[in-house]
Amino acid sequence: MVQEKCRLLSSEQVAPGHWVLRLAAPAIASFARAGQFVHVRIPTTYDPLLRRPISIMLPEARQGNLRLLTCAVGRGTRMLVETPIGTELDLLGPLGTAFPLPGGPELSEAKEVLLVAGGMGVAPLVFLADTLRGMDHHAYVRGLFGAATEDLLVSWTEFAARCDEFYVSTEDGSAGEQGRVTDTLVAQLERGQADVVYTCGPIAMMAQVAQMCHDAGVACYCSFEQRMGCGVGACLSCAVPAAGGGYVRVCRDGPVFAADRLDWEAILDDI
Amino acid sequence: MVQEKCRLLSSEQVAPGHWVLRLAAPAIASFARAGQFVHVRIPTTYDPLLRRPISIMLPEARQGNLRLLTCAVGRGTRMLVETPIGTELDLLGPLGTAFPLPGGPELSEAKEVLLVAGGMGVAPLVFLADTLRGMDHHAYVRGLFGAATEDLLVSWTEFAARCDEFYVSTEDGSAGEQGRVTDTLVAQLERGQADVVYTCGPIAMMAQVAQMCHDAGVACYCSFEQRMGCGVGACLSCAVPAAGGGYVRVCRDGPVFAADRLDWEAILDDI
Amino acid sequence: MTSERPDMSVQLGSLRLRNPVMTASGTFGFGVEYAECVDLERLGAVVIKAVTVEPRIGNRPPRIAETAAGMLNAIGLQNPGVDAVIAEKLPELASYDVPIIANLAGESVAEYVQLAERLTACGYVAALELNISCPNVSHGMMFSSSPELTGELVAAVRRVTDLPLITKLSPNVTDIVPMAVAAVEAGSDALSLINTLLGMSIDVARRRPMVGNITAGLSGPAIKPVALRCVWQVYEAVQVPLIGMGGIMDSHDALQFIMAGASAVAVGTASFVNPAASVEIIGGLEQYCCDHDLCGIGSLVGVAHS
Amino acid sequence: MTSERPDMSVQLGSLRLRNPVMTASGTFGFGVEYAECVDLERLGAVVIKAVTVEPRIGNRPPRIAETAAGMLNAIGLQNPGVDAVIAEKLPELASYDVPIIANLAGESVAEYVQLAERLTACGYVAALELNISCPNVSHGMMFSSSPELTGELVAAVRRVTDLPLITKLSPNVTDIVPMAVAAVEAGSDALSLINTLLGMSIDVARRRPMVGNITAGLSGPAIKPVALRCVWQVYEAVQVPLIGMGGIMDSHDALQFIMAGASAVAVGTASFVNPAASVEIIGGLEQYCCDHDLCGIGSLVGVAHS
Ligand SMILES: Cc1cc2nc3c(=O)[nH]c(=O)nc-3n(C[C@H](O)[C@H](O)[C@H](O)COP(=O)(O)OP(=O)(O)OC[C@H]3O[C@@H](n4cnc5c(N)ncnc54)[C@H](O)[C@@H]3O)c2cc1C
Ligand SMILES: Cc1cc2nc3c(=O)[nH]c(=O)nc-3n(C[C@H](O)[C@H](O)[C@H](O)COP(=O)(O)OP(=O)(O)OC[C@H]3O[C@@H](n4cnc5c(N)ncnc54)[C@H](O)[C@@H]3O)c2cc1C
Ligand SMILES: Cc1cc2nc3c(=O)[nH]c(=O)nc-3n(C[C@H](O)[C@H](O)[C@H](O)COP(=O)(O)O)c2cc1C
Ligand SMILES: Cc1cc2nc3c(=O)[nH]c(=O)nc-3n(C[C@H](O)[C@H](O)[C@H](O)COP(=O)(O)O)c2cc1C
Ligand code: FES
Ligand code: FES
Repeated sequence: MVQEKCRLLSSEQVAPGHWVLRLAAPAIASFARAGQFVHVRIPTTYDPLLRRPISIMLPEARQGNLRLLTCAVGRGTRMLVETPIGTELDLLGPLGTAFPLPGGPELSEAKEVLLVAGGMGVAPLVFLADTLRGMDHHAYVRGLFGAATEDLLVSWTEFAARCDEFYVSTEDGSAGEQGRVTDTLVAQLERGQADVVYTCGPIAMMAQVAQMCHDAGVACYCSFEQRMGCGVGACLSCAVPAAGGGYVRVCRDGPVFAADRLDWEAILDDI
Repeated sequence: MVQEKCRLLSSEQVAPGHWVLRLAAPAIASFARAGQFVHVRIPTTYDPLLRRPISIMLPEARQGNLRLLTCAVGRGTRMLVETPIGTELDLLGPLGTAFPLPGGPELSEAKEVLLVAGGMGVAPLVFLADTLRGMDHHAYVRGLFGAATEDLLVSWTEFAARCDEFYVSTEDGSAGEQGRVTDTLVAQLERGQADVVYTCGPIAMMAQVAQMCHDAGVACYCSFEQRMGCGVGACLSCAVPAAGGGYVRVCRDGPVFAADRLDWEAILDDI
Repeated sequence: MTSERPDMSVQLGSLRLRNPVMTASGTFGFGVEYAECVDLERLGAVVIKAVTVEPRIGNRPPRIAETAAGMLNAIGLQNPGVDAVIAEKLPELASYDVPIIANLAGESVAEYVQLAERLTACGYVAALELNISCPNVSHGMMFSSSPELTGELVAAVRRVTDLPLITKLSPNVTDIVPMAVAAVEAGSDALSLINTLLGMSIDVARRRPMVGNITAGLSGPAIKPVALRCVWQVYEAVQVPLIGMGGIMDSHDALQFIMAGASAVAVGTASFVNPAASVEIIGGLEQYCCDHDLCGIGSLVGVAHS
Repeated sequence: MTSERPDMSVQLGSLRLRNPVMTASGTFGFGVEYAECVDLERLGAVVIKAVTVEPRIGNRPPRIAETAAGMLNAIGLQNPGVDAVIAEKLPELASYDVPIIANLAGESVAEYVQLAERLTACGYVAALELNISCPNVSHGMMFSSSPELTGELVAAVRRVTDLPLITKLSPNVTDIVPMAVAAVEAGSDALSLINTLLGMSIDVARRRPMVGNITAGLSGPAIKPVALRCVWQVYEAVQVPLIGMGGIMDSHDALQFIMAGASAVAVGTASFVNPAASVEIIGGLEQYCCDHDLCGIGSLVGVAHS
């Protein structure tokens, strides 16, 4: 983890409300692993005050750059996407846990993996797909991407290009299958080819994915969101209910959690 | 007084720390009189919160533009001079009192006038000189401009070009006479040619000018500064001690005051 | 849409306002200062600057200082005194079609009573707001720090006026609820929450306080969380309408106060930042009602409690 | 310059700190969370998160919300309990050369006494800070709202420890001075001013409070004026060193507190915004002393009062 001043190199609108920011962040880019995030300070004033957590979509380790997919939902993210090119942004990162990889201790046997993205949740999964592709023992990667409409399949080409198979669904049928990404997942799980599922998207979606994987006996990892103070595990602001009681910190114990580590019922109660 | 959204047309650095901003402000420009100010909202956030009062240096009534001379002394003015060209700024104006003009009820006999500017204080006097020049019964205008060094004789050409005679002094002698502008004023008052003195600059300087005019029996008007809330006379934040007790409001009763309306002793006590 | 416009009116005791947005005392002068750029007749009410029995020249300058998302003020109740206010200030404001609420500041029960009598008799005023919470004069917060004194004062004023009576409370107390309860039990028709927080700022360059009075009242967005908490707590304890204020800048802020339990809101510091704020808030609240198919704003009051 | 560096050290009871800048409890965890990007050995002291007798899981989420120039938190004293803190947290922090100040939160005098005994005995801790002002648990502010209870508690803890004793007071009171006086008379070596202001925020979209606990503690630049006012008032009433905190973001803010009467300062919310804040503040204070030819920071304490 470092605090790094990062020049904003480019900012490209990729969908209504969505931008890809490119930043020069050599130190962070060199450490970053898929699933981790950066904590970004909004420049200039104390209003807004706090940093904003943003997943790393792709580090370009060679050039020392980071790509962030940012959705302008509120004041902070709006100010971020409107930041003039050339501004130095203050980033803290890389923070949090990464997705455990096939071949690693937790997933030594995994050969076929499913990446399940909902909307914006695609960001860390692009990084993950990229990482998987670059590994010596390449697992077979199936990418599932769902969104409300075609418009909101943000950065889907980046995702698709890094998967061995790729499935798209939209709720309004404007692209791919009509329906939710979880409908596609049902079919995939039924085929019984997935050794592990990685997911990121709206909480309700992830809760469903977690339940389906649990029922199918497949390992599942999800990337979670919660409001944050410090981002480094010090303030206990970012608590989410843990399975078995108590809380875990999204910023340090997560954002990537094994799905069975969370108390999904309590989580759904709180939203 | 109107609240007008004004596009920033240009921003030119004219001296170390000093900028001239040009804004499209047709409504304000058409009403403005010399001595009045605008109350400028710093864009985007609530920190900084309050508007900043800035004198009108020159309205270009024909084009509907305003020129403001801005010195970046703190956070608000720094943000103002860094505002990207094209931004819409929210201005309230024109506000406050104007300099009473020769020929008007208060100065019906005035034929020769002295304009005494200290540093940044030149801004409203440029406007005044411009107004005097454009009047049918043109008074004879002598401009006196003092600053610490040559660098800080900001916008002096604008001022000089509108005066019939023009005198410069700097404390370090880097331009014009070495000394303070009040030294130049002594000589001018001794000649007994001034019917009225208009002044704007640091408080200590204006206090001295006021005293000298009082002693010489010459009418004196000064443009005053005080921290402001509303800018329109409603909140009583901008009080300064009045001669004879009590307070006057800089935003509404001023910023231009007849020098003998103020309690200079109490004012100097407070700074 | 052809459907009816939502009912924005609100009842404060016997006074009906056409909408729930008023100005906060001391931030809108005597109304007319803003008349050039604000349509006064759009407002729910204009609350004027505090009035005292005798004229007051106010505190020594500087009287304000900016802080992060807030401002400090120590005006010191400058005003020309009740007689001059009635003779010189109210007639002009009364020429507009908008209810005038007078804000009263006394140093004793007798002074408040005297002010209430004069302002009730003058005929210009639609309601009285008892300012028992001014942090910028000595004894300004005496009444608001004690339920007994609050009750005594409100009861005394209640005896001399039939006008709707609003008591304005201070957040600078350990527990605001007993003050609210005392004011209501003594006959207050509504409560205003909150006056400014007691604060200060230091001028590092000059090594002395930024404001001449040393301490001053903090207002603006910075204090909104404290104000919302006060409204929330008091809403659970009393039945009368609450007027919420403290950092309201836009209709989203106003909705927070309404959902926390305020029947009406007052716009203070926001007018300095954006003179159009109060009128924009009225429009924003109406729009919210339309967007959410509410027949009136009243149905939102306190909804966040359930 | 070849002249000596200014003396930045400060004395809190028997504890000497190399400089006046510490972390604020609850905002810096157990120190080690920040060790990767902050040089802990530069700090005056690390004040750790509140410790309770039993483990506490804390409040339900969401636990924070951002406000204008501030933030609300209602963590609810989550911590593994004093035994686990001593066994698992302190040894690692103690491996750094920086004084550790423990922050104690009890529900009764007996609990505070028990905590003080355990933490004194463990040997890792350089001073104790009594947190009697947590707004986020029921009874969290019980002690800090009464001079009698404050005095009783401090006296009881004083009897069982020789460590420097700091009492941390709440701004959520009508008058903070009697609490400060009571704590000092009962044996407190220093006072921490201030804990968070009680506030809340409403989620308009969901029509309910933003934070799971409903009310929460407000911190950050928004509260700095209130914190400065508390330091100012208490400085005029007691003789012990004060530790100022509340919205300190940079060395200019720290200077405001020092000039108002604080001998030391604590950096809280600023660490979230800028982890380097505390170290930058130390540098800034030293620079100020050099620029103004001060032989030490101590000569600035309270200068704004004269
Ligand atoms: C681990 C992690 C990874 C994320 N990755 C991305 C990403 O790659 N791209 C992206 O666009 N967004 C991402 N988000 C969400 C992003 O942080 C929020 O959208 C953003 O903080 C909203 O700020 P705002 O000022 O625009 O909204 P506001 O609603 O005004 O923010 C108010 C406060 O709430 C917090 N907040 C609001 N929504 C969220 C949220 N969903 N998660 C956490 N805090 C929130 C803000 O940080 C701020 O403190 C991620 C969040 C987390 C926790
Ligand atoms: C009638 C009038 C005309 C002015 N004309 C000009 C002008 O033409 N050009 C120019 O550059 N400046 C002018 N000023 C001064 C200008 O308003 C201040 O320099 C500016 O407000 C400082 O803001 P800041 O955020 O940079 O500084 P900060 O010190 O950070 O400001 C903090 C607070 O103090 C107030 N403040 C600080 N200094 C002054 C001051 N001198 N007068 C009033 N308020 C102050 C600010 O408005 C703000 O509320 C004028 C002031 C007045 C009252
Ligand atoms: C400059 C100023 C003057 C004020 N004067 C008064 C007053 O005379 N009487 C009063 O009851 N409140 C007074 N107040 C308090 C406001 O009415 C209001 O309660 C407070 O500012 C909080 O609201 P805000 O944050 O929207 O400004 C004053 C506030 C300001 C900023
Ligand atoms: C997330 C968070 C947790 C806190 N936890 C504690 C705590 O456990 N004990 C305590 O005494 N103060 C606690 N505080 C209060 C701070 O120590 C400090 O008094 C307050 O935040 C004001 O300082 P600031 O504005 O610099 O943050 C906490 C503050 C925050 C923001
Ligand atoms: S944000 Fe501070 S612990 Fe997670
Ligand atoms: S700034 Fe409000 S009266 Fe002058």
